Amino acid sequence: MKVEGTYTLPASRQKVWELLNDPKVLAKATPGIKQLDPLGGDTYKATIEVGVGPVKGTYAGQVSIADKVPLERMTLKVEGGGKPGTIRATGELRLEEQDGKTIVAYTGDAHITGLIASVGHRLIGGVTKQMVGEFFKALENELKS
Amino acid sequence: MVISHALGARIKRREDPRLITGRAIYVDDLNFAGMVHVAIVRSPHAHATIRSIDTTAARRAPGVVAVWTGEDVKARCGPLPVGPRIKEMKAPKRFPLVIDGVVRHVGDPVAAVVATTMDAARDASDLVEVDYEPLPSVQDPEAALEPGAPILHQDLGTNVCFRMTYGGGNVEEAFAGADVVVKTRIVQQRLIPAAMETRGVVAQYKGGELTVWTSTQIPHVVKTTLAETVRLPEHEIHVIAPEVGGGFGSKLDVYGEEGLVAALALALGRPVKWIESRRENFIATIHGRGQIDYVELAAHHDGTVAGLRVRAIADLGAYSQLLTPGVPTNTGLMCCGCYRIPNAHAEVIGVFTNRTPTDAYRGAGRPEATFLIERAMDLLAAELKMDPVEVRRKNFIPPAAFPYKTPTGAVYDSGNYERALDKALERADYRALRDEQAKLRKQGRYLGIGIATYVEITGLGAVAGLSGGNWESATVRVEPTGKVTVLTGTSPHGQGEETTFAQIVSDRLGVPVEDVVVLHGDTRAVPHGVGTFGSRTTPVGGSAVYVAAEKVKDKAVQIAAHLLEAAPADISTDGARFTVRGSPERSVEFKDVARMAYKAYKLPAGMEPGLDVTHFFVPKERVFPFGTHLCVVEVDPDTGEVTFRRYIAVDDCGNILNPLLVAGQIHGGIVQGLAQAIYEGVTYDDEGQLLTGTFAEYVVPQATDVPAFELDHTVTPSPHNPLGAKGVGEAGTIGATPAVVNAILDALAPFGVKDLQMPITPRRVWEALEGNSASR
Amino acid sequence: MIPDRFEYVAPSSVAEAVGLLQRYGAEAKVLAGGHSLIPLMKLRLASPRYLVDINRIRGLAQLQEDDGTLGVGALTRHADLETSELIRSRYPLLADAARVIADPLVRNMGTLAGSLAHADPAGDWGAAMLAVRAQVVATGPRRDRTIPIDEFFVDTFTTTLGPDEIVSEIRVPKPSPRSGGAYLKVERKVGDFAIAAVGTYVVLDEKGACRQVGIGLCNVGATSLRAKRAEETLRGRVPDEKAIADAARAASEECDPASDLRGPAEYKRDLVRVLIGRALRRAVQRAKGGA
Amino acid sequence: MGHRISVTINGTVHEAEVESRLLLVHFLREVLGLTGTHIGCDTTNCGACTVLLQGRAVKSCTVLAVQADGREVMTVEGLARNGQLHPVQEGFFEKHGLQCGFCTPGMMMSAYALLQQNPNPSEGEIRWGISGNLCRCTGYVNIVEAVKYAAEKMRATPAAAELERS
Repeated sequence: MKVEGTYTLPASRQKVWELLNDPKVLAKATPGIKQLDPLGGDTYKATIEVGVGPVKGTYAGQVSIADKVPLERMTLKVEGGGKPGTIRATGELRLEEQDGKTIVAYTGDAHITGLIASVGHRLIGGVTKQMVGEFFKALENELKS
Repeated sequence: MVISHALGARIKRREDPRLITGRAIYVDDLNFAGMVHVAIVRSPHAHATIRSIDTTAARRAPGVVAVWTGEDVKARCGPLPVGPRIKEMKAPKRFPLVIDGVVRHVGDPVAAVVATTMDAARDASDLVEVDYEPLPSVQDPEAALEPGAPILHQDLGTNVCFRMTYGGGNVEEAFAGADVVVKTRIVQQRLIPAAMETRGVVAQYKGGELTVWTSTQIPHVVKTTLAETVRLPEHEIHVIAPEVGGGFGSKLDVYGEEGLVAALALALGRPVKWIESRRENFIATIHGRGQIDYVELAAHHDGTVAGLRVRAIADLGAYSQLLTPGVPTNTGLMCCGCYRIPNAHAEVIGVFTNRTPTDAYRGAGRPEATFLIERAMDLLAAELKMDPVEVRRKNFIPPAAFPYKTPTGAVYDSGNYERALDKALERADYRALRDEQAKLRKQGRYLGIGIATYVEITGLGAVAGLSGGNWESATVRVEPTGKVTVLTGTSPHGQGEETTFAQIVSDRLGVPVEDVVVLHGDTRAVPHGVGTFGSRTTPVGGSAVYVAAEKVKDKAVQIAAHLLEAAPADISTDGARFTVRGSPERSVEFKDVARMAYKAYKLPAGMEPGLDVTHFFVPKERVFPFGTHLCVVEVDPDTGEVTFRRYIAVDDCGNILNPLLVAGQIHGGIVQGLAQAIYEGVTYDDEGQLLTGTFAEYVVPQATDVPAFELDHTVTPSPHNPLGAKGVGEAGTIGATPAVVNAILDALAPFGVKDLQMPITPRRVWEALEGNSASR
Repeated sequence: MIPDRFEYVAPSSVAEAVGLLQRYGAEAKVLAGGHSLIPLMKLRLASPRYLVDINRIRGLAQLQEDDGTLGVGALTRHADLETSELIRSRYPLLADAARVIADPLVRNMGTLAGSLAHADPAGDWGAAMLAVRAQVVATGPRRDRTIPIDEFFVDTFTTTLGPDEIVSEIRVPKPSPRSGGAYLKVERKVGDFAIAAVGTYVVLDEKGACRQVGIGLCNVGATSLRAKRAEETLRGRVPDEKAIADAARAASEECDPASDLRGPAEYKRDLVRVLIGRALRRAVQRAKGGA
Repeated sequence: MGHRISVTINGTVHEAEVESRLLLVHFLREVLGLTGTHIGCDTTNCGACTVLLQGRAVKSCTVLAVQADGREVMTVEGLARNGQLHPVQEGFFEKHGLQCGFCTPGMMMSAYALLQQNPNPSEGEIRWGISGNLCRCTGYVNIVEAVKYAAEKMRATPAAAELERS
């Protein structure tokens, strides 16, 4: 399941970069993250609760940041496993500043196994899009606060 | 055509009363005191190493009596059978649970949780913690052939299970000298058999006997092979196929769960039950088809076919099951279809992929063969601007040429392909249909007429992977009161043998059908047999009954003659009574002959008592049913939807024993075939996750999605069995897929669409027309 | 396939049901027809701790007109709408939609209200209700709230309904004179979720121009969608072939389908165009007194 | 958390203590031993488990047993009365409307419900009426014929047939 798009954040690239590298912000902005504990480096142990309406699942896993080029790009990786199967998602974020705003171009790929893959296939695309939207909206709220 | 008072008659099924009142007993209906239930933990990955399995929490869960992993299986079980031996075939061993720490498809069984209730087993199965290290997987069989592709079975060192070639003549020369060559690449997509009853096993070890109730088409084979898997002498194993809710080949297999449940029953000393969920059924029961075919057909300007070249790459999935390699090799054997093709070459390659194993599904290799040749014939017709009917007529094997040996090695017994075609055309009023098509096209409506002529092979028997050759057993036992018990080695699951075999006995012995009972599916009650598959029931199983009944009759005549003090040659019988010819007063009733056979004080010298014959029937050769299917569809070019207008099937299955049941087989077969054409298809994502994992996403047609069918027959009896029957279980499926696809492509011809990937869903039609200005 | 454990409560009044929802909050789910919820529970994709069964509450299964609206109760089943003479004769869009929801067995249990509350973008009622501009009556601890359908859907499986509210009624405006509607669906087989489906509702003025237009789209976005631009395109115009084609094109542009097993996004967009054209023609024909 | 329920099944009242999560189909099959109702899927698609609840055909795999408390349920075991087949059963028998028989009980319950609502259905209406039930064997042709047969038979002797059977 692939997603891509851009999102414009009303802040400088420096500011956005800092936010993206702040585990507290990451924990708050990434949909479903209930807990994020540092494991060293840019890797965190995560408890992820994904809830879409009545469909809820808890996944235990890791969130990590890789391929960092400061102010330019980074890759966000989320991996987790739970009763309904496993989730493995990577999102590459590229930052570009324009008129004091930052345009984040993202490409993401999510792999889902187990029950969700076979039962929820028709909804995965929409839900992924929805979550990406929530992520950026939360970042935007962070900027405002 | 009525052959006798019993054969050829429309007799209602004798199995129906229990089925329509809810009294039939399927595996899931069995319950025993102290019974425990199994839930199986399956791999969510297509390919992964198991780092560890932690069963601690599951073992502690309420109601749990055992949790098994591969280690337990390694200690207690032998391997499962892995298919007919083909020359230089490489097949990995398989076991009831994964024992080598590598899972190779989504659904591979990793652990088994046993608990006192179904709910407790299900709850505890969630607590088994399996730590997987995912490995790169390979989904596409062509990709699996590439160097550097992930290898499923490291010890084999290759993903190639086997390579077989078929053919004769000089193909290179034929192509070089041909006027036209048409080529196509065909993907015959995977299908899910989806019998309405999922699989299920109940096992109990009691008094030194292991009894296994399993939803199977081959109880005798299960018994023999279980002996090795659970390490018990075969005579201590009793296998029962109770009421079986459909199979279509998916239960023509020996599955790990049969071994697992049996081994658990032995180990726990309690009755054990496992019922497959539908979700498991989609990932753990075999899939069908799964073949990529490169087809080239060379011909002359007048439409005469000069040569055929086929390269078939079969997606076997992760393991070789009981008959896995036997399916695509059928395609190689049968790819010349109804046509006299002097030069043909077929290469069949079986390849392992990280998917659910494939095996025999209704037709098993013949639908694939028919589809590829029938599509190629339509492509040729289009290329030569000939009517598809004429191209076929031009190349049919003529009636006088039978028995006919194809270059791929099949020997067709008998046939009159043109007669079936003509009957279908006449019934459809083909000319008028073409006129209507032309008229509608002017109004922007797209009618399509599709024709498929097929020949298939039936009466297949057990190849080397099974317990014997191409035979079937039958016992006809006349009880002392003259009632008859028939035991058959076939094991029906909807085919109606209890009725047709009673008809055969009634025909031979003259007893009323109501006086005959047919027993099956119980290895303690029935002599060793083979099973029900490959449309073999009537030609092989029925013939066994026929010959056994004949032998009974011969003996009865001898006894009657002895009682009447006449020569056997002078005895005539109407079934109820034996009479000395010319002396109607000298007669004895059938039931008295039966009684005397057992009283045994007045038998001809040297004759054994009893009136009970077991016969193992071996057909001389295989038999080849054929026919023509004609389908009329209308395609909505804007939405891509296909609507059925008419469907005509003319099938020749030799002599028909019960037209009611034959029609039923054809109806059901057609629906499965047309479903492949436009509805059903397995979809995996590129990591091997099954996306069509439920009936919500895997589109099995409902009553509203299919038309009514117009059936007709020609009758060309087979010379190879006493019934002259050819078998009809798969014919509908074989004829339907190409007929429907040819019809849709005929409808889309004005748009220049030549080929479409099955299933031809609305989106695929739309995609084909997309960018074509004529459609906008 | 057995659900996780949960506690079942069957209140006998709406007030009691609301009280239970207040007490259990997000841990509770309302059980009406249950044909979206129970399948999810059997797969254990949903595991609510409390199930509040409203089926024992009397007086929630109405289907009648009064005060200018058609009232559809929280327990009025799809089949009730499908077989109702009132619906058949006066609400053609609803009658069309009721016939194509799932299968007859599901229609015997499933409810319009529950379907809206579940907010599956593939739910047919969402698109139908958007087209006819229905209102959702939500009963909570305080006064009943009437939520215009346009404000009801938030996202996939998400509505503006509070955790302590239940949908007690759906109100559909009575058909105006010279009005007509239609619902069209393309599906892979009967009973399937739509590849795409559309609901159209038009009211013509004396001159035959569209005084009012309602267009709802099913399964081409994260929620049921209203095709606002398509509606605007048509409003005030005589629905001739050109106007209909313009509206159809607008709808295909404004929907937001995802690519999946049912087809690529482009196909779904084009299907919306084709279906809107057909459904508008039928709605107009019906508005003019045709069948 | 047990619930004491009382359900009238095929005219007989059954009382039992059940867990909330027990599905009606499991109540029928496991608790009461009425195994004529089958389970063919786990996603409410196949209709093998169809029974009548308060006279309406429903998928008993998607109804909780507690929901049936105080209600009337009819299963395939309740079709025949006093050993006499119901016309729907007769139709399936006469017209070869079944092969493996697994979908048959559910299919017959749907057909029964359809004929209660529409005593004279067209072929299209029959197909529509049974479109919640999957059959993998028959291709539906003979099921349609079976329902037509039953409809005719029920129309010919409606009251008499019911009286005789009751």
